[in-house]
Parts: sequence; structure tokens; C-alpha cells
Amino acid sequence: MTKEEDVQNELVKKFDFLKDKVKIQRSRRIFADVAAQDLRSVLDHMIKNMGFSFLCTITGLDEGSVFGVVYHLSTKDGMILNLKIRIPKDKPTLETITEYFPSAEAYERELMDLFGMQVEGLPKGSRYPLPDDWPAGEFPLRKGWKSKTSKQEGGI
Amino acid sequence: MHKFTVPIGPQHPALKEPESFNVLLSGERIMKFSARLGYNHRGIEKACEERTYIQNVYLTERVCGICSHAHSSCFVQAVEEIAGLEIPRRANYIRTLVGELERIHSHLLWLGVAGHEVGFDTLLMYAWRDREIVMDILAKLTGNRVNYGINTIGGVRRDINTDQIKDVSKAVKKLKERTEYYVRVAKEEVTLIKRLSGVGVLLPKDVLKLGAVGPTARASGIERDTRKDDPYGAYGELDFRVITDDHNDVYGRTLVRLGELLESYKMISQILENIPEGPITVKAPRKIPAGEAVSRYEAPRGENVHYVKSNGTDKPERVKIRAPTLANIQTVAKMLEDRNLADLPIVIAAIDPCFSCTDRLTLVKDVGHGKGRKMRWEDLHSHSIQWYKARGIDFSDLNKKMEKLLK
Amino acid sequence: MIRPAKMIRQVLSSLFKKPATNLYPFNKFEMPDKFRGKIVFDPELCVGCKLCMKDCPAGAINIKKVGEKKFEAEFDLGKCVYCAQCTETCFKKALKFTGEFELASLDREKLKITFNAKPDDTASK
Amino acid sequence: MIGSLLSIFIFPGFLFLMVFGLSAEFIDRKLYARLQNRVGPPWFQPVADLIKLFSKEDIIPEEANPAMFKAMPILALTATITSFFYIPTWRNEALYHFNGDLIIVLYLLTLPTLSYFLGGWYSTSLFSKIGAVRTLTQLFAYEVPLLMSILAPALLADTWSLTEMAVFYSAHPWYWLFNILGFFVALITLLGKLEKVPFDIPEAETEIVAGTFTEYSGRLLGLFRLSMDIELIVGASLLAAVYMPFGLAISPIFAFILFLIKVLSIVAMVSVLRTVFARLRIDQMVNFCWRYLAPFSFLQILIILALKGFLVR
Repeated sequence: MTKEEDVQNELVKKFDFLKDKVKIQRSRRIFADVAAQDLRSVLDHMIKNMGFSFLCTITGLDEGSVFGVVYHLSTKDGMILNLKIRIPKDKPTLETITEYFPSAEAYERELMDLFGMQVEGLPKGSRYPLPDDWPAGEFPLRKGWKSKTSKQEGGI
Repeated sequence: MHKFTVPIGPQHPALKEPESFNVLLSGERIMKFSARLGYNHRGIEKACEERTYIQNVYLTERVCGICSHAHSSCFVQAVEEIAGLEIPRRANYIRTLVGELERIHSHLLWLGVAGHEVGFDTLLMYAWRDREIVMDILAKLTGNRVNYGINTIGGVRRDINTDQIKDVSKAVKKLKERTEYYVRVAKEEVTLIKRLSGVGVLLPKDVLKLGAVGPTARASGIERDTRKDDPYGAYGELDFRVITDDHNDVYGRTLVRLGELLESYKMISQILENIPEGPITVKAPRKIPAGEAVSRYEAPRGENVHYVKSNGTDKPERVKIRAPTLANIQTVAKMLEDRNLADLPIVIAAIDPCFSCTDRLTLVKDVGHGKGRKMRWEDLHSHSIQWYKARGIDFSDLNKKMEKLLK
Repeated sequence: MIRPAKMIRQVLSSLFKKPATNLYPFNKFEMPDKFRGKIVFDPELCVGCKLCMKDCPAGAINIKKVGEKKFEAEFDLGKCVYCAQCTETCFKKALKFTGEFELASLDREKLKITFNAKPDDTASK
Repeated sequence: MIGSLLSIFIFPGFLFLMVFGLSAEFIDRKLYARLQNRVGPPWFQPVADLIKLFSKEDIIPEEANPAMFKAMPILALTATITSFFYIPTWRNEALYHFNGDLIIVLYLLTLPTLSYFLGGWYSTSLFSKIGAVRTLTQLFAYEVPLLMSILAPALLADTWSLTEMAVFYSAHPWYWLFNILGFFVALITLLGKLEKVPFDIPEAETEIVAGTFTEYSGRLLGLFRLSMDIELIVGASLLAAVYMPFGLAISPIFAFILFLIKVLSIVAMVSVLRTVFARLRIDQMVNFCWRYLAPFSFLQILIILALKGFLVR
């Protein structure tokens, strides 16, 4: 029974709503779809008892009608657990996880700047990565947004 | 003591790339330190979504000038994992060889920059003179000194013949002797040790909490190296030691980087001895089937994480690039609490920040291109505002402030 | 053991060695043979499939049809990143890379090179 | 009157010092480059820098006090040049000498450091303020060892005048060997006075841009650079006069060449030291000076006092 299956069984045993949602893609890679409201409990359990003590990064996805947010957690010996949650586009609110990982602040600010999601509980700080005079309401990484650089200036 | 805030950057001789730090000083001691990033943000993740996979290999190579092979290999591994391609062993060996050569040139470059930050320009001149040896080898192997372009989806683009192998081993022997000299200098030069030790202290528990990666974490005793934990390329078949150090400060990071150089030489000679025969590439489809993958690569500065999601077309749906410096920059604020201002450049340089890696997305601002007519500052300024207004982005409130200023 | 001026011997010895730097414009440094430099285009071999335009990461190449089976390539060296992907994509081997890399120029227009097809008489020969 | 005016402005004065200062800067930079295995600048580089700086427009910051801002470079330059007249160079008597000119020379050599401080303070920019404060803290650190190490030979010669010291030492050959320890201490403190690498903390370009000279540009910066070059020459010739007072009585041509060799050898020592050290932090520099330099110079004085007991004049 490889380590990945142990983690999978542990997840399914602890949280029955994850019944068929955990998928092992290859050695050291586990993908799991989690409902947004259960995220904190799964996160708390994985960090405290399963040794997923490093946050690699947080990825934002624009999936047409909903936003996807993937939390990539990794253990000391290289296994990555990718927890994916979906939040509606009209009310894109998230809770911050900076109390587990202070370094998550930069990744969450990226979600706010580039997708327009709202992350509550973030400490005060400068915005990242867009400049201060960036026009409000422009979210570059949304599918509909087209960059306006013409071909001559490096556009394609 | 009277407190005042010293703005450092975005343009500053100590910083090779634009990033801005506000340092609250009382006398010479740093009380508070805040970083504002995003000046070198070029919209690479959005650009990746508009380009095909083949074009993206060269685009991800230009995320950073020093660790270009790291980003392109990380991206190519993710795409190969989604497409289910099994690349030949020889291609893996060549990709790992170029990766280690890049680590050598990046660490030697860092050694020089660290020397310059503490005012030891002789170390800069000698370290960068020896770095030329590895740059010439890379130019001979891959056809270019920096953006090697050796990676393609399904393998590598150039093979390595026997006399190139001889050149590389000769160069590695010379570099090994030079690096041993630098290790002696780092251990015996009193002014260098004085300026590096006890500076930028980062305790092991902070490393875990703040998520530092690479030599910054390994210098605080955390044994975390993606080549060992999550082997990719040919690292599964090479034996090497993960260098850690327990100085927890900039001096420890120097020793860790020098130790890693020596390990890289060992690995390169292993690669050159038992590089397998066989093809160097596998035919890759233009359209990658739908799927997603996370790939990690141990870049010279730390762990690169790439997340690629494909939707069956020949353009990726999402490419997320997390560079090591984004993880390490959070630790600089902790390292600099009540230190001296004089230590600030070396502490920032110690995490070997690469901000072109960190800021990957920016809209390229277009200033307009008349038929070569002479434009004074005012019309150039108003022209750019009109150009933007025509495209629906309006800076009107900024505009009024500027007008008042110019009057 | 720790002592000051550790590099003194190395530093003094390099007084008698040849300096490692060379004065660039006066004595040129030659690049290795397979160095990727400027791309050259041979109009004879081109069949106008435009695959190279699709694969160019910088959108620097532009193939135009100027006559029956005759094509012209317009190259913008200002945008080309010298990755030589087009030389591999072109299955007719109409594009090759040379070792020339000193292409700096003050005017953007000079960077746009057009490899135009041969005039009619020689082509029909 | 004309003779003295000529000697002030032309020969051992301004013109000679400027030419000698620029060539010393060239030798320093060329040696520094060759030590780092580089080709190094052509011979006319310092002159070219000076001409470029003098042709550039000099910008005075809005809040800076223009009078003081302009006056500081001139003060630094004149102080360094006037101190050269009291130093015996190739003849064993200086242009002007009176009992106590040793103190005058040392005082005039601290004036440029004060002018760097005031220049930095009056340009009201953050970086130059920090640089200015650092210049002063560094001044207090190296001033005492420098004074004590120069006092020792004066004590042996029982005089406060450099010229009488030169006369005394040419009358008693080999006495200057007793001051060797003082020479090394003075050489290191000279590095501090000239703000060369181990102690170029006020002008640390990686921390505070250009320290005191951040706001200076054009002619004013050119004057400052010129005064630093001439200070290199004056410091080196002071050390040569105090610690190497041999060969002053031979014919003027050979004495002049010997003087050039002495000064250039000190300049060579400065560049070698500049190559092999990293820049110290200000607190490390201060406690290095008080923990090592001051005791050694004090030891030098003790040696001299003990010797005075035995030597029959």
C-alpha cells in the first residue's frame, strides 16, 4: 500500500463527503475536490496530523460560470495534495489561510488582483502584483479580458 | 532617536531588478521593513494562455534570465505528464546536465554579487571570471549563453557528442579547483566572515512557518531539496548529498551554495560517465489532451512550482508559475528586524532574489508611435492618455493631478 | 584558521598573468560553431505552408506569396529571439541559422529584412 | 612675492598637485584592475572623468542651502592643497615651516572630512544625511590612532615642525626604523581618511547610493573628486615625510625622483590593501580602530619614550 493510498484512505475515512473525490494521478500527486465550506476542516486536519506542512502555492482558475481555487500543499518528503474548491462568480469570497501559512498572503493578493475574488481577513498591506494606478474592474486573468497590446509591441 | 523612512528602490544600485522596499530606520537600526513588488510583472501567465505549447516553451524560458532552463524544464515536464509522453533516458540525462550547469553559473553569479554587496569587489571579479568557463561550455553545448532553448516537448533539441563531453569534464575539473579556493576564502577571509556571519538570521521554526525554500531554508538546517524529495529527470539515478548548514545566517547560505557547487561537479561527472545511448526526443502531439499537472523543479534559488491545465486544444488553459523568490521574500522582513542598515543589501542578496521570476504578469504599456515627429513631454503624455482613452481605459483622475502639476 | 587578506597571494600573482578581460571592439571574441544567430531564408525551397509563422514565439517571421510558387519572407530581427524553432519546424529546410549575432542598429526599420524571391528569369531557368 | 605665488599655483602647488593627483588616481585604478586580473582604464581616464564632470551642469537640490552646498567642495580642495606646503617633500625643508606646522597639517587634513560631512548634511537628502553621519563617526574612530602614530616620530625628534623632524632624521640615519610600527598604523588609518575600501562606509554605494556625494553633480562633484585625489597624494607624502625621511640630502633631481617613488609605493600599498578587504560595517570599524589601532599606536609611543632614554643625541 503506497503512501499515496494511505493518505487517500485517511482522507476518505475522516471525511465521508470526499468518498469518490480523491484521485491519485501519479506517485506523490493527489488531487481532491472539496466543497468550499469544508475546506477549513480538511486543511486543518491535513496540516496538523498528516504532515502537509508546506504551502507550495494557490492557483486561481476561471472556469466559465465559477472560479476554481486550487490549494497545493506538500509534505516534507515531496508528496503534493491539491485541494480544489469552486466558488460562484457573482459572490467570489474566500477566507484567508494566513493563520496556517503567513506566506499565503502574496498568493491570495494575486487572486484578488487578477481574478477579482474577495479574500477576507487579509492583513493590511500593499497590493500585488498590479500597479497602484491599475484601473479598477480590470481583471487580466479572466477569460473574457483581452490584452490590448498590438502586434507591434510584442502582442501575438 | 529620530525615526525616518528610507525608500530603497525601485531603482537602486544594490538591487539588480526593480522592487521597492520601505525601511523605517531609527539611527542605523532597521525597525520596520515592507516590500512592494510587482514592478517587473510582464503578464506571462496571461501570455501563455494565448500561445501554443511550442511557443510557451520559449516563453517560460524568459521568465528569468538566470534560471531560464529551470522554468522551461518545469513547464515541459508538466506538459509531458499531461500528454503521457515517456521521454528517452538520454534526453533526461542531457536535460539534467544543462540544469546542473545552469546551477553552477547561477551560484557563481550569486557569489560575485554577494561579494559586491559587502564591498568585496575582488571576489566579484574573480567569481565572474571563472563563471565564463561554464558560460562558454553552455554556449558550445546548447548554442546560446543564457536562454539555452535545449528543451522541447518530448525531449531535447541537441545531442551531445564525445569531444563536447571531454570539454565539459575538463571545464568541470578547472571549476572544481577554483570553487575549492573560494571555499577556503569564505572560511578564512576575516572581513568577509565578519560582514556575513550573524546577519539575516532565520531560525528553523521560521523557515517552516514562512515557507522559505532552497539554499535559504537549507542554511537553517531544513533538509528540503526537490531533487531528493520529488526526483525528476535523471536525479533518481544520481547519488548526491543535500547540503545543509546550521549557521542560520547569510554566512551559512554562502557555505550551502558553495557546497552545492561541489555536489554539482560530482553529479556532472556521473552524468558524463554513464549517459545512455538512444534517441533524444519523442514525437509530441500538437494538441495536448485535457488534464492538469503540477511539476516541481529545484532551481538554483529554490523550488519552482508549475501548475498546467490543458483543455485539448493546442493552447494551455492555465499556466501558474510560482518562483522561489516569492516564497523567500516573505522571510526577508523577519530577517531584518532590528538589524543594521548596512546589512540590508547583503540580506536581500542572500536569498538571491530574482524578481523577473516573481513578477510574471504585467500589461506592456504602449506610449504610441508617431512618424518620428518630435514630441515634447506634455504631448507625449497627453498622447498616451488619448491612446488609452480610445481603448476604453481612462486615467482621468490621474490626468487632472498631472495637469495641475505641469502648470 | 581565520586571517586577514586571505586573497593576497592570488591577487598579487595575477599581476603577472594576462588580464582575463579583452577590449571587445578591437579584438573580437569568436563564438562556438553552432551558435544560434541570425536566421537566413532561401526562397527557392519555401512552399508557403506558413508553419514557421505559427510556431514562432515572437511572431517575427512573415511569409508573403509574391507569385506562382514564389514566396517572400519578411523578418523582424528586432522581435526575433533566436530560438531557431522555425529552422526545425520547416520540413523543407528553407530556414537556417547563422552564427552572426552583432545585429545592433539604431533604427528599427533597418532590423526588418526581407528575403525576396529571385526575379522571374532566373527562377524559371 | 612672485616666486611664492608661482610656487603656490604652479610648481609644488595647485597645478603640480592636480597632475600628480590625477596620475596617482590612474596608477591606483590601473593597479587595482590588474590585481583583479582586469585590463583596467587607459592613462587618460581620470582626466577624461574630470573634463566630463566639469562640462556637466551641476544641479542643486531645492531644500539645500546653495551657499554652503557650493562652498564645501572649494573648502575641501583648498584645505588639502594648503596642507601640502608644510610637508617636506624632496628637500629636507618644506616651502613654509614654523614650529608646530605638524599640527597645522593634521588639522588641514581633517577639514576635507568635515566638508564632506557638511556637504552631505546640507544636501538634505536622506542618503547623504546617513552618509554624513557615518563620515563623522568614522572620523572619531581613526583620528586618534593617526595622531598618536604621527606623534611618535615627532617625539623622537623633540619638535613639532615637520621640517626640523626631517633635519633631525637626516642627521641621524636609521633612526626612522624605530617608527615602523607607527607607519603600519598610519597606513591603515590613511585608508580610513581617504575612505578606501575597508573603511569606505560613508560612500558605500550598495547601501546608501553615493553617501555624502549623492546630490552632487557636475563641477561640484568634479571638485570633490579632485580634492579626494589630491588628498591621496598629500596623505601619502605626509607618511613618506614622517616615516621615510632618508635620501633628502642628495642632488635635487634624484631627491625628487626618490620622493615620487616613495609616494607611489604608498599609493601602491593603498590599492593592494583596497583589493583584499571587504567593506566593514561602521560599528565593526569603530571597535576595530579602538581595539587594535589605538593600542598599537600607543605602544609605538612607549617604544619611542623608552628609546629616548638611551639614545645620546
